[in-house]
Parts: sequence; C-alpha cells; structure tokens
Amino acid sequence: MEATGPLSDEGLVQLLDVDGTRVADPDWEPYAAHLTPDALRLAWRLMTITRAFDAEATSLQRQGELGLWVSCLGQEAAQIGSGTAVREPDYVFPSYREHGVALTRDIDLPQMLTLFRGLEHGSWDPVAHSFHLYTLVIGAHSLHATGYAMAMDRDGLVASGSPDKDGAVICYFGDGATSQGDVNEALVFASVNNAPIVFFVQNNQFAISEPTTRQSRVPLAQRADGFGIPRVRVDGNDVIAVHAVTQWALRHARAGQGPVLIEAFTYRMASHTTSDDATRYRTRADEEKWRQRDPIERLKKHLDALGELPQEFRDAVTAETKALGKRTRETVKSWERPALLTMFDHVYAEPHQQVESERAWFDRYQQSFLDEGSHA
Amino acid sequence: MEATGPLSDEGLVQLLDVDGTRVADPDWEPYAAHLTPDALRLAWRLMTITRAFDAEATSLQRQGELGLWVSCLGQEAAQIGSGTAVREPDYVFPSYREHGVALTRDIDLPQMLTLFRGLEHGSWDPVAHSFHLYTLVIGAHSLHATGYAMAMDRDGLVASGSPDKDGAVICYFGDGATSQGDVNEALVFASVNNAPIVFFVQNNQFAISEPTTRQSRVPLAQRADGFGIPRVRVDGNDVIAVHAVTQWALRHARAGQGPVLIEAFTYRMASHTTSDDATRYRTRADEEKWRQRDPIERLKKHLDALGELPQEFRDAVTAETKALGKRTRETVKSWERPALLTMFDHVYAEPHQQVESERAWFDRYQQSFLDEGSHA
Amino acid sequence: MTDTHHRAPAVTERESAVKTMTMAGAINAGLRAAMERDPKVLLMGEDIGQLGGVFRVTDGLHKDFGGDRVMDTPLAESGIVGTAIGMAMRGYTSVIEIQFDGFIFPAFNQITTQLAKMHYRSGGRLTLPLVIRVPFAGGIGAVEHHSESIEALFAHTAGLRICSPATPQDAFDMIQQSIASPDPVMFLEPKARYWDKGDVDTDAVRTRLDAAAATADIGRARVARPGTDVTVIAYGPTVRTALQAADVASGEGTSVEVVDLRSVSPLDIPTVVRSAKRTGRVVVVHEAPTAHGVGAELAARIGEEAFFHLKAPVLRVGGFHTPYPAAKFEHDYLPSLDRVLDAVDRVMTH
Amino acid sequence: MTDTHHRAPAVTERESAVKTMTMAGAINAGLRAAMERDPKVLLMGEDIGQLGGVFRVTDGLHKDFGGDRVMDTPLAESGIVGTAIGMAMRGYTSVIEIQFDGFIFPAFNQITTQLAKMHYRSGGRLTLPLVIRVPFAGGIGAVEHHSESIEALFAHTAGLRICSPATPQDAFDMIQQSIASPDPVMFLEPKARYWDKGDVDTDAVRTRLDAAAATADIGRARVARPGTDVTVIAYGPTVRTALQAADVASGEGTSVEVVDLRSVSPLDIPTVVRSAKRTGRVVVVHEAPTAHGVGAELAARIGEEAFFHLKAPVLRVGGFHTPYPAAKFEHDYLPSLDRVLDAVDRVMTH
Ligand SMILES: Cc1ncc(C[n+]2csc(CCOP(=O)(O)OP(=O)(O)O)c2C)c(N)n1
Ligand SMILES: Cc1ncc(C[n+]2csc(CCOP(=O)(O)OP(=O)(O)O)c2C)c(N)n1
Ligand SMILES: [Mg+2]
Ligand SMILES: [Mg+2]
Repeated sequence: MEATGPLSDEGLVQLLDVDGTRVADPDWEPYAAHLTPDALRLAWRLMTITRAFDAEATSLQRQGELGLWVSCLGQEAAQIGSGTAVREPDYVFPSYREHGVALTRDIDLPQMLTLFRGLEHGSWDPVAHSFHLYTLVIGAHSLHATGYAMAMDRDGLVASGSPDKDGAVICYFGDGATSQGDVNEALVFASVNNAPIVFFVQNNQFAISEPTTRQSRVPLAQRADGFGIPRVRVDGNDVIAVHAVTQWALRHARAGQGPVLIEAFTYRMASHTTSDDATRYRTRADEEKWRQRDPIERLKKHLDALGELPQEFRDAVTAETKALGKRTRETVKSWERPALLTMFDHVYAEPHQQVESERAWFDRYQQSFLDEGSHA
Repeated sequence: MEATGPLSDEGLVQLLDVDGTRVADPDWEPYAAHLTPDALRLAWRLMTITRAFDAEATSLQRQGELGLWVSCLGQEAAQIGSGTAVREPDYVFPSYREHGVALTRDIDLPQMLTLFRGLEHGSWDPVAHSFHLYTLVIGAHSLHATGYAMAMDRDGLVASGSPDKDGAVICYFGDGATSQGDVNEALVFASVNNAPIVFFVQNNQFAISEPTTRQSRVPLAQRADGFGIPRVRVDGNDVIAVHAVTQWALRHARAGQGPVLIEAFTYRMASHTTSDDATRYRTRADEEKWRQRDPIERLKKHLDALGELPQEFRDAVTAETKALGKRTRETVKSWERPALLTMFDHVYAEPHQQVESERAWFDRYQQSFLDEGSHA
Repeated sequence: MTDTHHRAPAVTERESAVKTMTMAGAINAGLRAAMERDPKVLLMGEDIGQLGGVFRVTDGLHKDFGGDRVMDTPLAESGIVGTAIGMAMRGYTSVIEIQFDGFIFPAFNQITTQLAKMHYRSGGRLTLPLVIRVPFAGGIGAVEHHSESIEALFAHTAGLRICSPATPQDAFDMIQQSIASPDPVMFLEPKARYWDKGDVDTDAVRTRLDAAAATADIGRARVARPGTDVTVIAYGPTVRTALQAADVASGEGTSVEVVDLRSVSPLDIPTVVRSAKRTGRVVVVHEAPTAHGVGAELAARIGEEAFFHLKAPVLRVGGFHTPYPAAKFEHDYLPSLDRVLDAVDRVMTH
Repeated sequence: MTDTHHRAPAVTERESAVKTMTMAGAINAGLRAAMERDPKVLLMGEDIGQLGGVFRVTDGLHKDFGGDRVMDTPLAESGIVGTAIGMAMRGYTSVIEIQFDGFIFPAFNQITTQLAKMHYRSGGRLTLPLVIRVPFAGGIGAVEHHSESIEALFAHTAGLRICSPATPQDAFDMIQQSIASPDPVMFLEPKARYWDKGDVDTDAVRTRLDAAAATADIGRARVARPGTDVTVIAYGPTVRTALQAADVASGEGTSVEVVDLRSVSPLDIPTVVRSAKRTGRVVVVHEAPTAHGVGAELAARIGEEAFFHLKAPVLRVGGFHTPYPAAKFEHDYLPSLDRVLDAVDRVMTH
C-alpha cells in the first residue's frame, strides 16, 4: 500500500490515540475543549447503545424477522462523534448506515426497522428529526443535501448575525460513493454556491468487497481540493477528534464560509450487510488488526484512565441496552403488514387516474375472493 | 474576479507573450526546443487555415447551406498547439469544436460539414484518422476516451519499451463540461487505472452564456488534484506553450505514468454557435480585450520579428485558404440527400425485426406515391 | 372595490385579458405570473439567465427577478434536478429548464429513482412540487440529440405527471397549473410550435390554481375538433398535424374527431374511450417511435375498454425504430400529414 | 478425426453434455465458455471479482481469469458503461454486471445516447458488442430499488437488443449468443429464478455462435407449451407463473398456449401473432407496471395484425402504477398465479 494511497493513515487528525491517551493538538483542541467527562460519557453511552441495537437487528435478521440489516459495527465513533456536533437548526442527510447518527437525532431506533422488515421504504418523519430518509441509490442524496443547504442559505439561516440560530447541512456517504458522478456534481454545486454543507465521508475501507483503492489512488479527503473546498482527514475511530473536526466544519458552514469535506478513516467491522460474506474478500488478520482499534474500547480506556466511567453508569447503560433490545424484538414482531390497498397510497399527492383505476380494480379483485369465500 | 478564481491568469505556462516575444521558462523549454521556424510556420499555416475554414462555414450557415456551425475562432492556438503534439499511435477524442485538431489529423475539412448540413450524425472515419466522432452530449466522450486508453494499455501500446511506438489518448472538452458527472467519473477511472490519457480542457471562459465562474470557484486545472492527477495550466493563446505542455503530457501518458490534465486558458471569440448571440451576455470591451490577445496574431508577430514569415509563404497560405473556401462551398452545395431508405441503415449491425418491418413498410408507402403518380 | 361605478362592464374586462401570443411568449408570461404570485417559485437551468434560454423562453425574467430567482446552474443535469429536489424539501418550487430533450438523460436517475419516488418513500410526508420544462420533439432541422421525444421513457414511472400543451392558451394555463401542482410535473414544450401564435385569455386560469384543480386540469384531454368517423389522438407537436388531417379528410367526406391528449401521465382514458366508442376507429399520432411509445398504451387501453365498439385496429403513426435521423431526413421520419391521412384511409377501409 | 473407432456413439456424446444447473450456474458457465473462447471478452462491474458478484454469478472467474479480465470497477455505473464503450472501440467485448436493476439509471445517458446510437452515428463504422447483464425484477423480498423491471425503459430506444432467459438452458445459450452478437445487448436475468434448476445441454449452442445466428437466436420467441384456447405471453420471471397457470387451467378444461418471449427487442411478432391468430385470446404477463409496459406494445401489435381473429381484448397482468412496493406487499403487487388465471377466465368469457 503506497504511503499516500487512500488507505494510508497519513495526515489524520487524532485527539485520542489507540490506547485511549489524549493527543495534544493545539489546532483542534479548541473544538474539543467543551467535552467534559459528562459529554464523553454520553458519547460512550450512545456508541454502546448503537452497537447493542446493531447486534439486536443483526440477530433479528438472522431469525428471519428482518429482510436485511446494514451493520454500522466499528463506525460508532465516526457517527456519534459527528452526530453530537449537529445542532437544532442543522439538517442531516444520511446514506443508509448511519444508525448512530439517527440516535443522536432522537430517532426511535426500533421504529427505523419498518424499512428493514419490508413494511415501507421510509420510516421516520424526516422533517421532525431534521434527519432525511435513508437513500439507497449511492450518492443520489448528496445533491439533495446540497440543494437543501442552498435553500437554508436563501432562507437566511446562515451567517444570520446570531450564530446560535445559524444552521448547516451535514451529508454522509461512503468511500465508494465518491466515485459517483452525483457526488462530484454535489461538490460542484456546493462550491460555486458556497453552500453551507459538510460532506462527511466515512471511509470504512470497503464498498461491499472493493477496497478504497478501487475508487481512488489518493486519500479521499483530497477530492475536495479539486473543487476548492477545504477538507480534513480524521481518525474515524477517535470520537473526540471526529467531534472536534465536525464542530469546526459545521461552524465554518453555518458562518457562511461554505462547504467542507471531512474524511473519517474507519473500518467496517461487520460484513457489508447481512447478505454479504466478508470472509470472501478480506483476511481475519486485517479484521483483527482493526478490532484492536475498536472505537468504543478506545474511549472506554480513556474514561477508565480518568476514573470517569463508574460501575453504576455502566450498569445503567447495560440495563438500557437490554431494555432496548427487548423493546426492539417485541416491536418488530408486533408489526402487522398494513392493508394491501395502502400500497396505492402516496404515489401522488393529488389523485392520478391510472392509480385510482388500478386501486379500484384491485379492491374489486380482492373483494371477489372474499365474495367467493362467503359463497363457499 | 478573485485572484484565484477560474478566470484568473495565475500560474499559466507561457512561452510567447502577448507581443509575440519568447518567454524564458527552463522547465518547459525542452518541450518546445524542437520547434524550428519551419514548425512554427506550419503552426501558423494550420491556424490560419482553421480560421479561414471556420469563417467559410460560418458564412455558409448564414446562407442557409448549413443548419448550424460551431466556431472555434480564437481557440486556434489551443487546438493546433495540442494537435501537432499528437502522433501516429495516439488517439484523439474531440468534443464538437475541435476543427483545428481535426485538421492536424488530416480530416478533410469540407467533408466534416456533412454533419452540420444535416446529412448524417457522424462524418469522418474515426479509426482511419485516430480521431473519434464529435460527441454532442457534454462530457459523455470523456469516459469513452478513458476506456479507450485503458484498452491501449491492455494492448501493450504504452511503455512498450520502444517509446516511438507508445501511444496515448487525448480527450478534449470545455470548461462547462467539467461540471458533468461523467467527466469526474472519467477522472476516477483514469486515475485508478493509471490510464494513458491527457484530459485537455479548453477553458474558453464560457459554456454558451455562462462564465466559468458558474462551474468552479478555483482554476479548472485544480480539479485534477482531487483525483491525484498531475495538471498544467497553460496560456491557451500561446501555441508554443500549448504544444510544449501537451508534448510533455502525452509523453508522460505514453510512458505509463498515467493521466494528466491540461487547462488551456483561452477565449471563444465568436458566439457559442451560429444560433447564439453573445452580445446578450458579454461586453464588447471584453471581446476587444481578447482580440488583443489573438493567438494567430501573436505567432505572426513572433515570426515577423524573427523575419521568418516571408511574403511568398503568406501568399501561398492565402491562396491555399482561398482554394479551400471555394472547394468547401462547392462541396457543400453539391451534396444531395441520400435515399430516404438509408435512414434505416446501421441502426443495428445485424438485422432487427422491428427495423426491417418498418423499412419494408416505408418502402411500400413511398412506392404507393410513385404508383399513384404513374397512374395520374 | 369602492370605486364600482368606474368598473368596465364584465365582457370588456374579459376581452381585455385576451392577447395574441406565441407559445414561447405564453410560457414566458405564465412563468412570470407564477413568480409574481409566489416568491418561492424559482427558475433553474443552463443559460436561462441573461441569455433568456436558448429559445428565449425565460427572456427578461432574469432582469426582473434577479439571479437568485432565475439561476444559471452549472452544466450538470443530474445536479440541477438533484439540488432542486433538496430545495423543494424546503418549500421552493423550482422550474427547471432542460436545454434540449436529448440532454435530460444525465438526470434520468434523479428523476426516476428520487423525484418520482420521494413522496411514496416518505409515506406522503415529503412533497416535491418541481416542474421540469423540456423543449422536446423535432422539426427544427437540428443536430443530433436536439429532437427527441422522451415522454414514453418517463410515463412508465409512477410518481411523475407529464403534460404537453399544443396551443399558446394551454401553454399559459398549464405551466402555471404545473407549478401549482404538488406533484412533480414534466412539462414538455413542442419546440417546433414555440413561434405559433394564438389568442390567450390570461385571466381564465386564475381561479384554477389551487393544487387539486390545477392537477386535475393538467391531466385532462380535450376534444380539439369533434367528428364522427375516426378519432385521431395527438398531443404537443402533432396536434396541428392532426387538425390539418381532419380538414383534408373532411374535404374527402370523412369526419375526423381530434383529441388533444394534453396529458401523457395520467392518460385521460375516459375521454379517449368515449371518443373511440363513438367513432369505432382510432389513429394515434406522435413523433416518438411507435414501438413502445405512448400510442401502444392507448391502443392497449382502447382495446381493453372499447373492444366491441372497434371497427378497425387502432393504428399508430409515429417515428421509426431508428435514432432520430439527421436533419435532412426528419421531414420523412416524422408523422406527416400524408402519413396521418394514409392511416385514416386505412381505418376507413373497415 | 483419425481415431474414429474410438468415438463414442453420437447419442451418448450429446447426453454427456447435458448437466443439471441453476440459472446462475448456467450463466456462470456460459461466461466462462465465452471467456475461454475469446481473450477479448472481459467482465466489468462492482464486486464481481473476489466476491463473485452479490449473486455469485461470476463466482470463480476472477480466480481463473485474473483481475484484468474480471474487473472490479469504481462504484459508478455511467463510468462502467462509458469506459466499456471506449474499450469496445478497441475490440474488447465487455460483459458488464449492473449490481441491481434499480442502479442502472446513472448509466441511462451512456446507454441511451451513446451505446445505442454509436453504430448509427458512425454510419456503421463502429460496432459496440457490449453486454449489460442486469439481475432484474422482484420476488426476493428486497429493499427499495432491488426489484425493478426496466425493460420498457430501454425497449423504446433503437440500437439496443434486450433479451431475458427463463430457463437455465436459455441462460447458458443466450449469454454466449449475446456476447457473440455485434450489437449491444441488455441481458436481463430474472433474479428470483437464479436458483431454479434445469437441464442444460452445453454443446448445442456451439454451432450457433457466429454473429448472425447468435443475433437471430436471441431475438426469437419460443412456444413453451402449446395450447388452443388462450395464448399467455410471458418472459423472464413470469414464464414459470404462466406455465403454472396453464397447468391449472388445463385442469379446468382450458388449453393455454404459453409463449416465452425471450426477446423484448426485437419482439418476435410473427411467433406472437401466429399464436394469437390461432387462439384468438391473449393475456400478457410481466412484472413491470402494465402502463406503458411491454404488454402495451404487444397488445397494440396483436391488435394491428390479428384484429379480426381476436375474440376478446388482449389483457395485461403486471405491476401497478406505483413504485415497486415494500417487500411485504410484493407478493400481491406481482402478477400471481391467481391474477393470471383471473385474466384467463376473463378472456374466456368471450
Ligand atoms: C447507484 C448504486 N450502485 C450500486 C449500488 C449497490 N451498492 C449498495 S452499497 C454499495 C457499496 C457502497 O460503498 P460505500 O459508498 O463505501 O458505503 P458503505 O456501504 O461502505 O457504507 C453498493 C455498490 C447502489 N446501492 N447504488
Ligand atoms: C448533457 C448536455 N447538456 C447540455 C447541452 C447543451 N450545450 C451544448 S454546448 C453547451 C456549453 C458547453 O460549454 P463548454 O463545455 O465550456 O464547451 P464550449 O462549447 O465552450 O466549447 C451546452 C450547455 C449538451 N450539449 N449536453
Ligand atoms: Mg465504504
Ligand atoms: Mg467553454
């Protein structure tokens, strides 16, 4: 692997090393200074809940209760670190793996599984949570995010004079997504419109089976240079550093200084999805190496060293995750499929002849079985 | 206009200044050293022919003999400078304005007008001239060019050990095209495959009416940085500098060192096409300013100062352009529309039932008029 | 209101609202009216600002509304549609101009997988009231990719509405109603008809601009000329040809009813079927290739719903299964008056 | 040739070439055969290398042919098709895998304006023998964009061939013939049928791999089951349903002929019309929404060419005019055995 390739760890901002020791970095320190032990405990708690929920969903899929699950195992620091830097006026555009970020936006995690159980294509109310729906077509949402940011600017929510009210967009996508035309067009539109948007690339080193070297020959953060957009490369398993750089980037965007690109260098510890089998394309040794860099463990070590992770807190979190697991199982299993006719709802906002006539036909067709039944 | 914007002339390689005086540049000199007075006269001749042909085509369009003409007025240095750096084993992918480059590939210029007269969508034999057809969908050909380069590499035509036999692709597109997803995907594919390709951006400062500032906030050459591709920004009205940087870039690519991006900073002196009216969106003053930087005038001054543009040579070129003009007019006016049934040819390489039955129907339909006629 | 004795009589008032306009002018006026009505209506596209668009349909709007509301975008169709979707999520109704039909394809993914499906995906929580204006179809002697008929490629996808005006009046009304509709609308402008003139009542539409009325109106066909022997169905650029054919046929004793479809999604099947049942003979005329074109769906639906009324097969007159040919061929490629009359003759033999 | 007395009898030889395969296995074997035959055949796509593709259709090929011939590409469908076009210009036949139907749309522009038209644009000078493999249609309980039926969106565009196998035998033969065809071919693989097994004669196709024979063969429909009362036309994933319907109907005294279309472009109209004329009743079954689907074109053509033989309207059974719904609804969204039988009953009432 060449030193400057997309899988090198060159130039990564780091504030917490692999052993959980704080690294001094005067440039980024100011953006982490507010992280009290309370805040760090919150981060640890959110990361732990994310992981527990992820495990529960994986197991529900194995039991046939979900059609698919997309694990975020290993990416908790990238997601919680950035998600906790998001504020009320901001708006988040996830890809489809950002369950940790969803948690920071107060999405009820079990509720998110309607999508994965095959009950609907969306799940939550995006507007209520300032958290857009998952988008499965790689990169497509990066343009929506950019347009949304342009509209925020237009609405006077950027550089308004009262920084507390300013907002920005943060848009998540993966290393693979950086190859899509749409993502590059998003960089063009964001740049020429100086849109208040942070592009947050989670480089988890794989697009399904393909290593990031199939998408780029230089670190992905560098992509921003081509569009005149400032960028940061951060250790994606270091929740403190991720939080700090995201803080900075969002402030930059909210202040009207335009887009930023962050590359969080991390590792997808699970297979791509429950349909995938990572052993076909990567080694146990590689996986093991990254297990050593587990983002939750790292923060735990840090808090432990500070004596800031008391047993009661751990126990409370354990109880919380257990309760969540139970509620998740029960919720998922309780769902009935909505009435078949709802399949025709919300195709259009106003009635459409074709849909209406097909709905009516289908209704009659279903009725005919009932009628037959009643005559039998 | 900000100093580092896409319309600044910062960082342009220049070997001939606006007054026609040679500029010393030890880095690029080696790639221009072979340009003897003979070679420069050839460049002047080709530029002059290009311009004369362009004027002839414009006037044929005004007379209604062509449906459309796309002028390259003002871009002759960018095109002849780069086109003369192309060698036999190379392959050229133009956009639709590269009539000067076509000339360097021995395309018979009048013949190229079948397209603009509405007789066919292509015109020349791309393989015979190593010069692909014009592509009107902006940026689409950049991917074809990249694939072609990947195939040249595969065929052992790159870094073969005998540099004379090595080839590369050069792909032309405009400033506007850099915003297209396809062009950015071409940069991705070229970069990760280390393809032997030179992306040659003619930044003529406009995409129809839109100034380059609508496409980028930094100089376009910089786009390459995001993909780990080396780049050069060159004075596109300086035929010597354009030739030198293209020489270098093609050698780089042919030697297996991968893609290069060149931005030639120039000016579209005419309207976008004969359908356009540039006075709606730019000032006479701007046009006048650029007329002062006319690429042909600049080389002429240089040759004059050297005493290397004798009257006989000028006269010969004048005669040549006159003859070409006459031949162009005559050729264009001599063309008949091919038989209507040819409209059904070459839709597929092998027969296709739908086409065959429609062709047969149309034939009968046409015959029916003839029959009616004969009965009348 | 207070000054009632100064009000002109109603009839004069209405008359004063009728102006002669080209179709391009009518669209321009309709856009202007929509922008005046709602500050959240924006125009986006390539060269629509100072230039006024390559067909000048947005002429003067940049000057009057400024660059923030009439935005020259980067040259990237996917980017235009994609960012407009994002802006729609904050309540902006973008009216996009795609410069030519043949250049809509880079945006195909955004239109098909995102724009069309977002309302459904969100369970009705998000609406995307976008309009995509496309100068479409041929007949102007253009180079490749400038004469495409794209309607069938979008009509198959649920979530989009597709309409096409054939007269300045419809152009004026329907562009405003498309903007008022909460669903995404593809507004196909028959570019060869841009300079055709007609009377436009600029008042009539005003009361039909609420979401429900607007959406219903742009989905409705219109009998452009009543007749009894043959129904000729057309839309956009071919309506004029159909009317000419009706004229000629009437001279030969055949009474042709012309249905101007106006809407491709939805198809106004009740109107079409009513006419088909009455005449028993149908010819569909569009510029798009007949194979897998809108005429196929019409033929299938008419077959399903008027089978026992049909005296002859439904015939289609349209483009061929070839790329749109070079300009010198287009006159013969396109459904000409002669070819429509030929089809009318053929159905009349039954 | 010299050792003639050692040759096994012909019948045994043929029998020995018959193997039981899944459809996925048959395509894999077909790809392998094509790659062995011609070193200029390449595979391109996302995750087709070490992983063997998400459906494992290219399993083992990366190992045996190496990364230069089984190329994992960047995640960019337009880039894949676009670069494959460039490679085709130097004589390489790329067989592209689009990971799922719903992800073909970023490549729509390259396919529609470039791949389909290059041969025409160049006056026949350039041929682009590309194959685009697409696991398509639904029935596997997947999330959004993984169950789309895209055929009608490409069939309208001249320059493309589109085919879809319904059996392992056809899958094995047709993938090789698609590769042998000089025209670009979209090869639609009914993903729900990947694991269905069938006998495959691996020898038969060998003599039909020249350009003309291969192209003709992949354009031909097949009568999958003869019958006399009703013709049911299906292709890809719905052929199995059609055959099941024929079984059930035969138990109820109705003789159903099943036509497996195999090709969507061209449509084998002679075969279809022959059957329609014989039975006088036609039902078309596809997963794609019926509106503006392939069934519309079939209904129109059958109407044009068999009008006076038809006893009932041509009926279509297919998806609805909605986005492909969430997985729990797909069983009812898709044309089920019941819905096909319902349509058969309806045409039989005439
Ligand atoms: C346009 C498109 N092409 C292909 C796919 C199939 N696909 C789903 S996820 C994926 C890999 C994405 O990789 P990356 O962007 O790195 O995100 P990650 O899954 O690693 O978070 C692919 C190829 C898709 N969803 N959309
Ligand atoms: C995909 C696409 N969109 C729009 C157009 C219409 N169009 C033709 S040329 C042009 C401007 C191109 O500008 P640039 O790339 O700078 O090249 P130039 O014409 O200046 O040489 C536009 C928008 C097109 N041909 N293709
Ligand atoms: Mg990834
Ligand atoms: Mg330009």
